[in-house]
Amino acid sequence: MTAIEPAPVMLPGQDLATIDRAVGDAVLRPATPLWWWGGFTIAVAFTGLFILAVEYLFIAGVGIWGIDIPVAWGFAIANYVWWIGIASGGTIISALFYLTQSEWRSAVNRIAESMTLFAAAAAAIMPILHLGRPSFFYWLFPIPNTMGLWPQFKSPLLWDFFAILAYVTASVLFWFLGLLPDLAMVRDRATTRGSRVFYGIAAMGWTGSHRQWRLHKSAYGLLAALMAPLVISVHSIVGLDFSGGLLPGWHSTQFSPFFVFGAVLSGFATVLLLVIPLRRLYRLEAFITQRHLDLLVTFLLLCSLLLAYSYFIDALLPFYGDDKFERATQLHRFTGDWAWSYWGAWSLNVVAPQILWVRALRRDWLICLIAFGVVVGMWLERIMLVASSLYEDFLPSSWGHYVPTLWDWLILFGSAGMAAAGFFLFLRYLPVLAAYELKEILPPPSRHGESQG
Amino acid sequence: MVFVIGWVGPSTGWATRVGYPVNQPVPFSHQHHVGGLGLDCRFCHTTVETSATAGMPPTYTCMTCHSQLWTNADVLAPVRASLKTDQPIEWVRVNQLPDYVYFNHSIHIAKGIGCATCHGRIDQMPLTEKAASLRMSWCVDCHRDPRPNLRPHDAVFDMGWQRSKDTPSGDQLVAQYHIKGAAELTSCSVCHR
Amino acid sequence: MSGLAAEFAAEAALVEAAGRLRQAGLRRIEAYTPYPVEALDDFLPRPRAILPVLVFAAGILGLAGGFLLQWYGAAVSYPLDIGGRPPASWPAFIPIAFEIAVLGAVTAGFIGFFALAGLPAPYQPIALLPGFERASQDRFFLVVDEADPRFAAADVASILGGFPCRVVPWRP
Amino acid sequence: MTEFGRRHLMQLVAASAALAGLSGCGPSETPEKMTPRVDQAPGETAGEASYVATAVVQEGFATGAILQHRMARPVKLEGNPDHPASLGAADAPMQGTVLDLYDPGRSAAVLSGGQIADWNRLALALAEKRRQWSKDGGTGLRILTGSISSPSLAAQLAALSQQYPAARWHSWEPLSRDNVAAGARLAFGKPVDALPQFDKADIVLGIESDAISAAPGHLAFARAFGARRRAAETGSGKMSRVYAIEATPTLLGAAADHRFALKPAEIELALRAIAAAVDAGPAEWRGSERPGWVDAVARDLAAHHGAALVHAGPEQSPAIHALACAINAALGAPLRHIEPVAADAPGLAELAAEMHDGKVETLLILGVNPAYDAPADLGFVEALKRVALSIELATHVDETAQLATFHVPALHMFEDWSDARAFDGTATILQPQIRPLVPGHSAPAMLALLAGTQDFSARDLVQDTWRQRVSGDFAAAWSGWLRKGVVDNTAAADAAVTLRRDFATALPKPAQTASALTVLLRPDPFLRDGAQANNGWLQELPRPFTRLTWDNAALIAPATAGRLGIASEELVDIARGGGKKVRLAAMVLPGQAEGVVTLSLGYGRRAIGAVGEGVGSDAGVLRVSTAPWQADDATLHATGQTYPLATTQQHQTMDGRDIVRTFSVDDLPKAAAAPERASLYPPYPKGDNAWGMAISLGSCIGCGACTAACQAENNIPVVGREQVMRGRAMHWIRVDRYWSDDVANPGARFQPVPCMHCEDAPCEVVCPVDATVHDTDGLNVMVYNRCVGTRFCANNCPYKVRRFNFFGYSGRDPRPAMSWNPDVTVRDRGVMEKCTYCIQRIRETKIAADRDNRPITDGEAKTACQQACPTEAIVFGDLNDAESAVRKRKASPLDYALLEELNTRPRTTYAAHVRNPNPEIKEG
Repeated sequence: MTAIEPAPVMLPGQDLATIDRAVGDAVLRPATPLWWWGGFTIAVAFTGLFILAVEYLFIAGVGIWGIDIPVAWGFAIANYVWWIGIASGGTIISALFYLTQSEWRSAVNRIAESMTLFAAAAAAIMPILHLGRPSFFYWLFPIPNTMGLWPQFKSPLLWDFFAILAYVTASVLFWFLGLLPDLAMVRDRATTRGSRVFYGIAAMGWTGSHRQWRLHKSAYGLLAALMAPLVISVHSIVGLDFSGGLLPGWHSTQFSPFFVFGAVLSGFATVLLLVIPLRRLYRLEAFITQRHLDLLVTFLLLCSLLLAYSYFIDALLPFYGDDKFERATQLHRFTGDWAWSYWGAWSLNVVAPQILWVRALRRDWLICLIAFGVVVGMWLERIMLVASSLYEDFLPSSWGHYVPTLWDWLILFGSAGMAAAGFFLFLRYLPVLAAYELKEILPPPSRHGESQG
Repeated sequence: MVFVIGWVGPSTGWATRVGYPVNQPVPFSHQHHVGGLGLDCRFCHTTVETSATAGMPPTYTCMTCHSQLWTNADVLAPVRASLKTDQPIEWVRVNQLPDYVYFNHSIHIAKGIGCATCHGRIDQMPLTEKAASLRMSWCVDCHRDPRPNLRPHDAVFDMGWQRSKDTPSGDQLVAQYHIKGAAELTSCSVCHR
Repeated sequence: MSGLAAEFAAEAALVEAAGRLRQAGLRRIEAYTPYPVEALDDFLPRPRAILPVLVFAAGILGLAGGFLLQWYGAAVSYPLDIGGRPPASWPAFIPIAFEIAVLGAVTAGFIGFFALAGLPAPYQPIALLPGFERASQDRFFLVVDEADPRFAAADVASILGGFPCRVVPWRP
Repeated sequence: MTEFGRRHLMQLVAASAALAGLSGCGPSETPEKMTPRVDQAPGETAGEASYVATAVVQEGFATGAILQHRMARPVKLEGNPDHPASLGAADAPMQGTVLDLYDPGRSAAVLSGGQIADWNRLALALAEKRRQWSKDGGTGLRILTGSISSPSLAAQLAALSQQYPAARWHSWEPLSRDNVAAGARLAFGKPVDALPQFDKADIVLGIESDAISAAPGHLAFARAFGARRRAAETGSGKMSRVYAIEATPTLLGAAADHRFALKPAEIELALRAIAAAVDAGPAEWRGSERPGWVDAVARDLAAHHGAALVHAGPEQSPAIHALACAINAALGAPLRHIEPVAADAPGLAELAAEMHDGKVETLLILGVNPAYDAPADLGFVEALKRVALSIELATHVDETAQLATFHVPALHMFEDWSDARAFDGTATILQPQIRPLVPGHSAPAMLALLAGTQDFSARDLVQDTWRQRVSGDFAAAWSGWLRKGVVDNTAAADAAVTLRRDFATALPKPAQTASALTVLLRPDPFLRDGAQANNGWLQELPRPFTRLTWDNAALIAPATAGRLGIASEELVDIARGGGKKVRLAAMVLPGQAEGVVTLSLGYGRRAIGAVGEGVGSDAGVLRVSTAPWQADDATLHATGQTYPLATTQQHQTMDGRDIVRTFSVDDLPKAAAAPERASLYPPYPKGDNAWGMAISLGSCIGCGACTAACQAENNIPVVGREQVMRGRAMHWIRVDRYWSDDVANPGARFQPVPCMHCEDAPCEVVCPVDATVHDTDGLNVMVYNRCVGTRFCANNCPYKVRRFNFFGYSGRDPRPAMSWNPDVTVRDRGVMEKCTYCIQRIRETKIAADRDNRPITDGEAKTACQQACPTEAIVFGDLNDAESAVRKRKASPLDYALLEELNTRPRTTYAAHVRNPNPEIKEG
């Protein structure tokens, strides 16, 4: 761990009531803060753009994008991998650190999981948009049909389809399970009839009886234990989407771990990017303390180094082996059309974060900046992997170029807007911290409400 | 129950149009011409043994008889009009395959598949209707194991033909016709190009 | 159930009280707390943990089903020559089988939880207990069922009287 | 409540699945109609193809063709194996004629002054004229046609000149071979056509020769040429050695073992030196400072007396042709000399002069377009204004149509009776393939109108012309000619030629033009003179060397470009002297001679139709009647602007990769038992046939006929310039062109790349929906209707042969529905497609064979590319058949699989390129 004498996970002076006030009232307060409206409006605007772009895509076809032969994959795939990567970071925080029983997790897991949810949703749309004939995407389901045909189970794309299916479903269930007791808390604090009904239904009649708690703990533990391997598998399979192919620069045995490292890195970065402003806006400094930031930063650095290792191996192996195509592709990555994306990934994902080793520099704004850099850098890495292997492969005669169009960019930013809009709704209408878990980690003496009287 | 609709629905007659007679410019009755008069299929569908398509009779074929019979029946007005104006009669397709499916009549006839196997008891249809779903799964069923549907050559055009104990067995016919194995017959390229 | 309910302000007292009631031989006790209190496990009735079994079973089922599905589809129902690869190549079936297994297990865990916890059930009689809305926030409730053979209102009341809590008889 | 909750959830899940099941499975939309004929047409079977012989006439010469008909409409043109000019092959422009037939841009109405006019107005006007001509013998009547080899048309013209002695017939062929005739006159004192016999030629010297690319009979020449280039590979006979001297790349130059890029002026000097060396000219011709190779080449030629020949392209000066004749004479070259096939007539210059002088009152323009392609100095457009009544017959409302008094829509050559002769004189009867699609008229009909013939019938005309030429049963002979597509023994007899004694002295002194920049004006490989500019197939067919589509460019040698500081895609202005300038993009092309810029004719059409108008720029404005092929006093100015060119190949060399293998004929690889490649996968149960293809790189000349044939056969849509630039061309078989790394004098290597039909296909494994799989014949089949468009297969194809419908290209394609091949699915938006080895032809053959329980004979199933290939470089067949041609080809030690280290086990393999260099020559 980084800290010499670790900052506390929760600042002193908290008790059950203060937690409820901090978490519950944020949801129930009648007035919606201005910053929320501002952010939400922008997000919705971008969602509008997204819908527009998708409409036109369905009308005109994928030809509106920059893709061509040889670069038949473009933004849609890069966005997909990018989003799913961001999502998995959230799951790691909530699931993996639950299993390791890290107390600090309790303050950030709800934010992380929700982020996961909307990122995964954004990711899940991309492959469908990517299809030449999106209306037939359901042919990937192994359902009985009038053609008597089945999907092709040996295709990495189909593996991926099942992975994303499992992952999105599981994430929703896991998220809701954790939300349940807090929904009950909000229900019981609710004053207006509307919110009573809404949260009443949402809480599904949770009473907090010891029996329920026991079941809840066991169920939550089991799901967490399943989510952890699931998220690893999902991104490993995403890696196989590429290494399943024989293209130089794709056909690599290390892609699965490589992709997971990157995924977790982008996940941590995104969580930081969300947590730092939120603790201010929601006055959550007491619960999300410097300790959390330190830990998140530490993991960010860890992943960044792991990724550096992958980048290094990826760049080294072609020259270690004797595959001339691999070598050529690697050189294209260094110097070709898309070299900027390659070096961008290096500098934003590997070089820049290292600044944060200096604890003195861990200012919120700098952390945010670097985290944002990582998020961008990871997207660069994805598009680099997609484009730079495709536009120059085996036969020089069929080498080509890849120039994204306006519609490519609209899809990218639009999807971000859509995910953001969802996240804003979560911020407004659902408890942003796992209140019951915070109560659990209160020091025993302060595990009480206001004294009676 | 929605599952049931989702999965059974496509196979219902409503979806496949099996058993739904189609309105034609001339209410031509196979029942009368085939069942009643005992015309052979090939009298009108002349290319069924040689070509991919069975062939639709030109107006002249109708007129071989109807220049003598029912010369002023109202139902035949379109036929006479066709001859007069030299405009073809536009029949409505009953057994419609998608454009990306390439069905060849001649090979099925050559390999001993009876007309009735796919077109049903045409000789009992006052108005022609679809007799089989023509779904891919339906085609593939027979391509996997054609034996139950194989007939001796002389029975191919026989509407009412039934297997009897002295008909050669499916396996014998497969051998006789040199019919290829399921793997080859269920290759995509057999029907799709 | 109905009987005596006690409302505590702090976890410690609740746990202690539960302990005393248990000593007094009372079995049918239920606690309502804003967060899981593991200490209560020793004093309160413990249902047998079938959820893990359920989840495990579902997982295995998913795994087997996944393999079966793929094997049947690729090798039995419509075997096709895919790039010269054998139709039933089990290594290629692993990822999907695994995903189906996990999906099955997670869903089973989720549904299993609600089923065993008797949820969703919007009507909870206990919620009628005055002040119970704080059970999910900063109050701790202990309810002793009068159906308990050892239940005697006076004794229970006296035991609970020894703690900083508000005791109320409770009928739904 | 809770119950509802659960059930509701279930229903949501179910509903989505249900939708999945339902969608697209309801009752089919509007049912199709079936329209049988009223009366059955003879010899027509619904659902089966029928084949009718005819010929395609290009620049006056006939090439035999067979049209594949579906329900009595032609959908595909194939070469006629019985025709000497085709031998079964068909070049791209020929195949394009089918698309021309269906061109929606065809003119369909008589026009006068741009307005739709009544045919009777024209008829009356001519009736008036006829009365006058019958008095004055046709004074002021002029007829302008292209080069004509049609006996019946010639007869008609002869009859007309009988009727109107004062009338004159002129002929104008923008791509004339006048220089060839002039050269022959210089050498032999009379014009003759010389037909090279490459099958007998051990040594070939091409002077910017078009013998295998465009000359009349080039398909036949290419066949013989290719056979000799393949000799080493088949082990049959001796491989020929080819030299090329040229200023701009030609296909023969690309195939040459030694290629020397010289400026036009230097070419004549070199040839004089060679002539002298082989005793075909005075010794002083040898010149003092000549490159070393000249003597070596001369020695090689001389050493192969009777088996060495020289062939020069039609754009070369008469002097060069004369020299070629002399050298050939000296070498006893394997040539056939025959009387000129095309009828001779005064040219356009004389006509223009008369028009300027106002001597022309009535001008009938038949199927030529001088307003577009007449040399600038003739001022034809102004001259035409001085003609009282000008009538133009053309298939499109072209540049001339807009100036002529009357424009008459012409019938396509497949729409009426006619006849024409091939390069060797062999005649063919052109029979109508389809009832006219537009209310048009034919050239004979127009001439008949002049003559005042009542109820004229082209059929009668042609029959009458030929009736005199047969003794005995004409009807039988006639039907025989029609069936065969050839009129028996009409080939021209040999013409005896002797070299003029005064030949050497009569030869004009070589022009000593020391110009910094010479502009060559050359026909476009596919558009030729631009008459087919409205043809999307030809516009989008990549040019052999530039891989350029939808544009012409100023082709400049790297060195010259460097000197002038010009880069590719930079717009330049090129002018002749002070004359009109043409603006077009520069393109740096290896193989160009230093200081030489080549421009393609046939572009910049101002009027022809939506497809062709404004494509490229009209280099024709630089032509003058005295020097139609070349401008020595040319100037070039960079404009500083750039203009993107739609090329289909971005990278021009092999980067040292093992792609096109090349061997010298002296050290060929030894036949070695190829080790069976190891594979983890168990062998698959295979069907009766195992289809495979072998492509001989040694005999591929890069003409692009295969690509054109594939496009026509497989309903491949035209995507347009903008989409080609975005890397979305749809051709299923592309011809890659690599420059060998020798920068100084690079050789071009052509490599046709169709789908390899890999046995362990990488594309199939990654498809999630079984849309591309193997069938039991080992074909890698693409099931369009199953494709959802993930495009992973395209990524994973190492050969990049897969094409994707990024838009609904087929829907955008202007060609009418009736012109598509009904045997091939027209692909929809969002699906992948690729070469299928012409699965439709394979299935047709298999079904036919299976129907009568017989095995398939070798060559029964031909792919379209194989069928069209002039050099038989492509061979396709059943690998299970030990006797099949493809098996024999693959047995050659030169046979190799592209990228075989990937172990994809392609069914398509290549025979390495073999060169036969002259050890005495180092350079070139």
